Amino acid sequence: MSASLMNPSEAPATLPPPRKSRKIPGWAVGALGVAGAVVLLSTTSYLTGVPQLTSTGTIQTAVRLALPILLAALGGLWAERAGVVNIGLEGMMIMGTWGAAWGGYQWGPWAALVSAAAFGALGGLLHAVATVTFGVNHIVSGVAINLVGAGLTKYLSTLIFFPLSNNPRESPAVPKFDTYSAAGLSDWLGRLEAEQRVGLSDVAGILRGLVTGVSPLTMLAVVLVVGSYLVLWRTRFGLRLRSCGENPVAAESLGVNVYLYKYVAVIGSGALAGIGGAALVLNPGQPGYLEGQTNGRGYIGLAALIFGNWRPGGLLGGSALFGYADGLQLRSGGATFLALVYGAVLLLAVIVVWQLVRRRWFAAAGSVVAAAALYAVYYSVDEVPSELTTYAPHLVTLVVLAAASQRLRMPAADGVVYRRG
Amino acid sequence: MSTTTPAVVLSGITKRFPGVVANSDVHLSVQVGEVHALCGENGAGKSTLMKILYGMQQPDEGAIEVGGRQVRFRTPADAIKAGIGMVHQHFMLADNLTVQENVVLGAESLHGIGGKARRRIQELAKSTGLTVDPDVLVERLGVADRQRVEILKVLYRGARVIILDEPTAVLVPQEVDELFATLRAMREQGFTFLFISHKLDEVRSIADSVTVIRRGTTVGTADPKAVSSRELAEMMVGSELPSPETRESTVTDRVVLRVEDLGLVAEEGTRPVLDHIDLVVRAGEVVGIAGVEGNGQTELVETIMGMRRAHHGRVLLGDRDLTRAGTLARREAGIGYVPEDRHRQGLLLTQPLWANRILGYQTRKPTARGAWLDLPGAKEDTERIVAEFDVRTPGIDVAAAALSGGNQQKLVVGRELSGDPALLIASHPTRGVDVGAQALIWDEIKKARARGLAVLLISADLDELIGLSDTIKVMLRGRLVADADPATVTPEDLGSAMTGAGAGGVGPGGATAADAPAAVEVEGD
Amino acid sequence: MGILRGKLLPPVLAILFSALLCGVALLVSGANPLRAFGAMVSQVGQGTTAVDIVNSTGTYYIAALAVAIGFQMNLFNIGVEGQYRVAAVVAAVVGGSIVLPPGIHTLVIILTAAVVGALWAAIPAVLKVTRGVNEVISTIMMNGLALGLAAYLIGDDVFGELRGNNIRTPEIPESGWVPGIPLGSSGTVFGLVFLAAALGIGYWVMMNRTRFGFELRASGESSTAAAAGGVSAKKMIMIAMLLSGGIAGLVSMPEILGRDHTYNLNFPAGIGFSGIAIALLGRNHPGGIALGALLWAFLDKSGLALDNVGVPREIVTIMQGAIVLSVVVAYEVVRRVELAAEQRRVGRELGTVGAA
Amino acid sequence: KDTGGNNTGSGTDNAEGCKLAAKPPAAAATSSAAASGEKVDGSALKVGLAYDIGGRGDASFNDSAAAGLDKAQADFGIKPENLKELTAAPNEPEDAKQTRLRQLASEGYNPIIGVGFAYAESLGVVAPEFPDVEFAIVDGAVEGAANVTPLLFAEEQGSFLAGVIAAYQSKSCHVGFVGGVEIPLIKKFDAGFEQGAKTAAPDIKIERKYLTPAGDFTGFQDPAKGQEAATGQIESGADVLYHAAGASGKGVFSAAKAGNALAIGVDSDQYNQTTVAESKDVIISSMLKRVDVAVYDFVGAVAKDDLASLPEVFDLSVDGVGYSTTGGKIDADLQAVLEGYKAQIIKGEIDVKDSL
Ligand SMILES: Nc1ncnc2c1ncn2[C@@H]1O[C@H](COP(=O)(O)OP(=O)(O)OP(=O)(O)O)[C@@H](O)[C@H]1O
Ligand SMILES: Nc1ncnc2c1ncn2[C@@H]1O[C@H](COP(=O)(O)OP(=O)(O)OP(=O)(O)O)[C@@H](O)[C@H]1O
Ligand SMILES: [Mg+2]
Ligand SMILES: [Mg+2]
Repeated sequence: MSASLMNPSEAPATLPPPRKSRKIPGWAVGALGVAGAVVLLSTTSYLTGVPQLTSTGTIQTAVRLALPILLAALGGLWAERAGVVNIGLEGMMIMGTWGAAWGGYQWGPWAALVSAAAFGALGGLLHAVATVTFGVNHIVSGVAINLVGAGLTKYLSTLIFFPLSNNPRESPAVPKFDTYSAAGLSDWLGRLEAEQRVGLSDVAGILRGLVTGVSPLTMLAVVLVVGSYLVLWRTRFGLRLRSCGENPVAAESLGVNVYLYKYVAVIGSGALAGIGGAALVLNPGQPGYLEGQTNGRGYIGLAALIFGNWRPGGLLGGSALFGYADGLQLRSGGATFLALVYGAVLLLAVIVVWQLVRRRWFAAAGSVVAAAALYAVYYSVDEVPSELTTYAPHLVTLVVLAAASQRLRMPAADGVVYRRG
Repeated sequence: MSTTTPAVVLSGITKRFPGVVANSDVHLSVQVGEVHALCGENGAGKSTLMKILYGMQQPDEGAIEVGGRQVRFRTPADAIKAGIGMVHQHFMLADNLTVQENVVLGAESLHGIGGKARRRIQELAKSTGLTVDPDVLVERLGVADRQRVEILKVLYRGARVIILDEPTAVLVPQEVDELFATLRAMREQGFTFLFISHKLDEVRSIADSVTVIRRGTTVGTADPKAVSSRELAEMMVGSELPSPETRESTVTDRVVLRVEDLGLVAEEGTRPVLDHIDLVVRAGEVVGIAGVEGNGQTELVETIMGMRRAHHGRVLLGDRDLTRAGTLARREAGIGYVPEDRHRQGLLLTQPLWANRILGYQTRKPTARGAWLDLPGAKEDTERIVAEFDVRTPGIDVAAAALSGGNQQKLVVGRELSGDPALLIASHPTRGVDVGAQALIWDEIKKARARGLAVLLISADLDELIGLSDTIKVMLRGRLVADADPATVTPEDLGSAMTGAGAGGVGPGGATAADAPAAVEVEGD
Repeated sequence: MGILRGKLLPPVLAILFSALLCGVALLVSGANPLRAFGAMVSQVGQGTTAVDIVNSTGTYYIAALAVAIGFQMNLFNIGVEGQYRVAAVVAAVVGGSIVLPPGIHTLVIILTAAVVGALWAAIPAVLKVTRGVNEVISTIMMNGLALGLAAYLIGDDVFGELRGNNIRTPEIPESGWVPGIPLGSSGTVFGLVFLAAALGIGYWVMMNRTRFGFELRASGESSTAAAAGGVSAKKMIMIAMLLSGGIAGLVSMPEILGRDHTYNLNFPAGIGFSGIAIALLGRNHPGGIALGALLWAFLDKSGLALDNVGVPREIVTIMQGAIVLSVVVAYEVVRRVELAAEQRRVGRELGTVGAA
Repeated sequence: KDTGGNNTGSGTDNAEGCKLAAKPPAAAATSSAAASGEKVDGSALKVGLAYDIGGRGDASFNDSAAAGLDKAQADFGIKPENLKELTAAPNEPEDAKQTRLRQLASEGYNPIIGVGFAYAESLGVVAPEFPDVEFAIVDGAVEGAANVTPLLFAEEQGSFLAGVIAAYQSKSCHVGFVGGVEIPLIKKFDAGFEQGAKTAAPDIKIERKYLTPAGDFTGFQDPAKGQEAATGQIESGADVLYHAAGASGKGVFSAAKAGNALAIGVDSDQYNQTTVAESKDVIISSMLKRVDVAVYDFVGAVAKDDLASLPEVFDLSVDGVGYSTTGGKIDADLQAVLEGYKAQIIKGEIDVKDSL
């Protein structure tokens, strides 16, 4: 056979040169997202004449409602970054609510936090024993822990709270934290908000919502989010922990004690979920522990985690979205909620432009159809039926996941049972 | 040499697994500053021995000496402390972490995880020639780069004794040469290597001494310069080395598989993974595809099998157009498929052998009747395969996981040759299979070919490819770029074509341009 | 005997362990565990408890089968909860607004329930197949939406009608009812308990004797191997989810057609979650699930007797959770022991390896 | 640090109260119902109570029933060992309720009271099985069962008065209603409240929010949501809130306290409840639903064997519903107004609708 080899010019140069790890840093993406959301909301608020979308009160509500979800999601982050799926967050959260009431009733709110964390951690320990030591399927163990958590707290309340509160399903009232406001700033923002100036007042309302009536718990949650980021991504401990979620065999071969890190992560996860429970109990409107008060928030936390692509900033966004959607529907009902539909139309319009620029004709057409459908809803209805608004956060989650799921990347060994040797 | 203290001495190592003695009374002595090769069949116990030395497994008996001092390693961390590092047979990297993170993992106490660590990595890279960008995610690296990261990992921990378990299995010859250059340079700097490979030529070219392991125990140590590959092989197996070669041609002119202008686009981007592939396989012909892993061979096979949807182009079996058919329909039309990863794609590991016989044949006789399974039929036919293909198993009711890799592979090949397929697509049919099973599989493929079977063979083992194929095509970046004649081509020629080395330094790590190798012909002008 | 040890030992151990655990809990709280367990056992003979247990076993059984079909291919249908609720409302509405000859009427209602359940499950299935949305999350969300939809449908300006302080769908005429087996003062066994049994048999046949069952199991064990064997994972996900949803749709049929004849505000919740636990208990095996459902129903119903002896009934929930957890741990331990034994056996029978 | 209530944005004092409709004519001195001179002897009775979810101690209507039972026990001389109380679990299936009732009946309890409309269906089944036992059901009625006495309340009438109170106390002429779950029972509260407020102040603005739709009973159990809904109403300008939201109402109180608004409790005199003690100063009144009176009267009537003496509906005329004045926020003027409206309702001059 002849001995010619290919002509250099013919070499198909289809492989792109290895790209740099990330073009835009994560924090910039987050900042852009937040800015985009603010612009979208204030535009919607202006066009629909519904100031509640960005009012201080709405934001405060969103923060309060997001808090337990955020903490649960953070708990999920720790476990799943170490490779353990934690669907038992709900159960750990329930244990946290009980612990918070028990500790808080006796020794005050700080003790409530500690005791909630301890009770949550107990649930985490159980999950760790089952999944790490015994290699039980993570979902199975999580389901069981949800059962055990609910049963245990009911049982303990009957024994311990009943004599105090006369009600087996409720604790006596638990003392709460005082709240704090950045007084001068808050007032100034309040004046700005009251002026009803386009954009400016919206931003002022949102900011004011974030600096007014802040509970130490909120601050703690912020610290925990930032702290989780720093610990998981900036320390050797975090590197080792994440390596257990990415490739435990490799980690073990490099001398990382995978079992130990998984244990620490899952127990920490439970503690965070427990604090999420405490956030419910220590909520100003809540007398104390109340059976069933978590009401699926642990699952929602899990959704926020996935929504946030297993990153602290992302899950913060996910919880905020949940808190916001829920807060809006609770505070202002269907009419205001309809404004959000309008906002969705605006968002879709932006997406269509983007898709046209990127020459994705089919996707653009799909978005146009969706936008038209939503606009038709907006146009023809005065108020979204309450049956729908109540579960709007669920719907929003579904829609967002449907749109974004393919971009999500979970830790490579998440949910995989790891056995040493 | 003999007066200095050896770097590592293993004496009387015995390791038992449930049902298997992986190592029994192994003795091994490695001198400082040498490349010491370890050879043996599949399952001879090489990896196990190295894992013991690296502290990943505990020996049941025996002693380890490092630098003249008796040691006991309970974890890899202990071994690392003693200056031992290991590059595993299968890469041990976390894809979603950066190179730097992978390197410093577990050794953070040396230089932290920040700038200092990064400077140290760059320093090491410079001194050894193992250059990689510390900030890139490992998932973006090719195999050769991953290998560099693995070695960097070991060096970063200050290892002086480095275990390399089959480091060349996934590399093309040019990359092997590069690796060897690095090893030689490092040997000059006083590093000691324990080197495992099935490729005896390589062993002879790099090693200073070689120890052969057979059935878990050391057979002896030899000077690689003084023995031939054949002699080494006979030490390993105690018999003649089988050869894949098939000389007499059985090629007919009846086209069985015709692939026309096949294209596939990667899911996210627009980069074509398969680019205008045209291919013909005739009855009685074995067409081999050579290529560095990741250049589209897997995708080609999976597209022909209907597991991926082609973007454009056609796939015809005989004169039947299968472009729109699903995998099952293609199988029913007469395609047998030996997948590249038997554990992931070939077998249901926890199911009994007879259930594995049904897989892929769930609509056909003798394993099914209509919508119903024919369990007696399936069992009977499984017995047949076990007998014909010499599958070593206590019965057909044991789970597939209980068989050794070679026996699992024989079962898969036996299944895929059942029911008279017109075409067999075999991806790495003998990967990780020991010599005996390898010979049997080659034999069966040859027999079927003689009966008129068309075979599309993908293999990383260039000797196998050259030996079995009637035609070889070289695949590079999703395209078939060259043809080669197995009668004349050498593995080195193929290797150049596979890396595109002839095209001027586009190979990973900037392989230098080689002269146009003989017997490799550019496809399409 | 080996099978017996592998399959039966773990649950028995788990139940004993959980009983022990709860016994200790009871002791700590100052109650007499023997008296508590005694009360539970003797409750079975009281009133209609025995029949209630049977009825409830049927309901749980259907729910667990629905979950198990998903489990067979590692699909976690947490959404049984929502599927049976939506199916129940729609089936009750349809059943209450049409008149058909007996038998046919019943059949139409049951089919409606199955179809609606399947459709409700189709949403997460489509999302998973086309958009890669994790079904655990999407089905949890769908459960919330199911509550909303059901609430909307029974609104008194939609399909519901007011009955005192309750709202319910129009009552299903007698032609749609499924007669039960009256056992006098011990109650009436729902006719559709036999539907549950039939579903179980069908499930067994499907899983073990049909091509579809094989493909389902293959996908569950290894989606990659199944794909190479010509089983389309996406298709299997769709079918398994639809089937699971369809069966889930039947969960409340025994009660609605056998007793309530309407969907009202007292509709029970949580059966889907129990179904998950029971499917786990029964290891997705129809026989195992039956035993699990029976155990669950027994704990549920006889737990009511605990009030009589002054023990908090919640101990039963703890026990259920503990059983699930310890049963999976027990299975895992036994599995490991058996795998090692199997490998030893293979090694011995071959007698080849390592004996150098 | 924040102290006390903070400023709550828009909509406070733009108007100092509503333009009120003409006050109703002053009522004649109310006649205290039923001179309870005769001594009733209930020492032979064995009374069984089946609570709804929450049970004794729920600080709501179960507790109210418990209070009635306690009073009956003391007044009629019922022996403590002849009392038995059982409680429903959340989401339990229908047969659990039946078992509970049957358990009581077969142990010889007579009368037996089912607390909550959820018992209607099960009483329909169980009552005919025990024709000699006297049953009663709070908030419900069972057709065709002669031995089930319905204990129904005119919640809308009491809520009407709550609406009047709200109208008179509102400075912004803007009030709010927070309902727990959007079920017919709660809608009665809503309807009465709106009618009362509108009657007293035709221009009044009314906010309305239900926490969850029918069928999702978590709305009675989520103070966090109650609080947020109430806060939203306060920020829209409402300054007197009325709730019918069970445990979620606690959140309403705390929101009212934080937002310098006032609140009206429900069912029992919530001013005195310990769990809301922190915010009791904002509770100006509570709409009383005298389940205790109904239970007490029913037990008394059984003891006297005079069921006919019970009213068909416990309404304002028999003080079956009413309002509390604990805390001193209802001054004499307002009381006169309320008594005036009450008299008009009793006389039938005002017809309070039970739905919007
Ligand atoms: N963890 C384990 N449990 C049980 N058996 C094992 C285990 N690891 C290895 N073995 C057995 O020990 C024997 C030696 O395996 P080992 O991996 O050391 O072989 P090897 O020489 O490295 O083979 P190869 O060339 O395929 O890499 C094999 O028969 C294998 O079945
Ligand atoms: N971690 C393990 N636990 C239990 N058994 C194992 C383990 N690893 C290997 N084995 C057993 O070792 C035998 C073969 O394993 P091994 O991986 O060495 O095969 P192989 O021939 O090298 O095939 P492959 O190259 O595909 O890995 C099987 O019997 C398998 O069950
Ligand atoms: Mg090896
Ligand atoms: Mg191997």
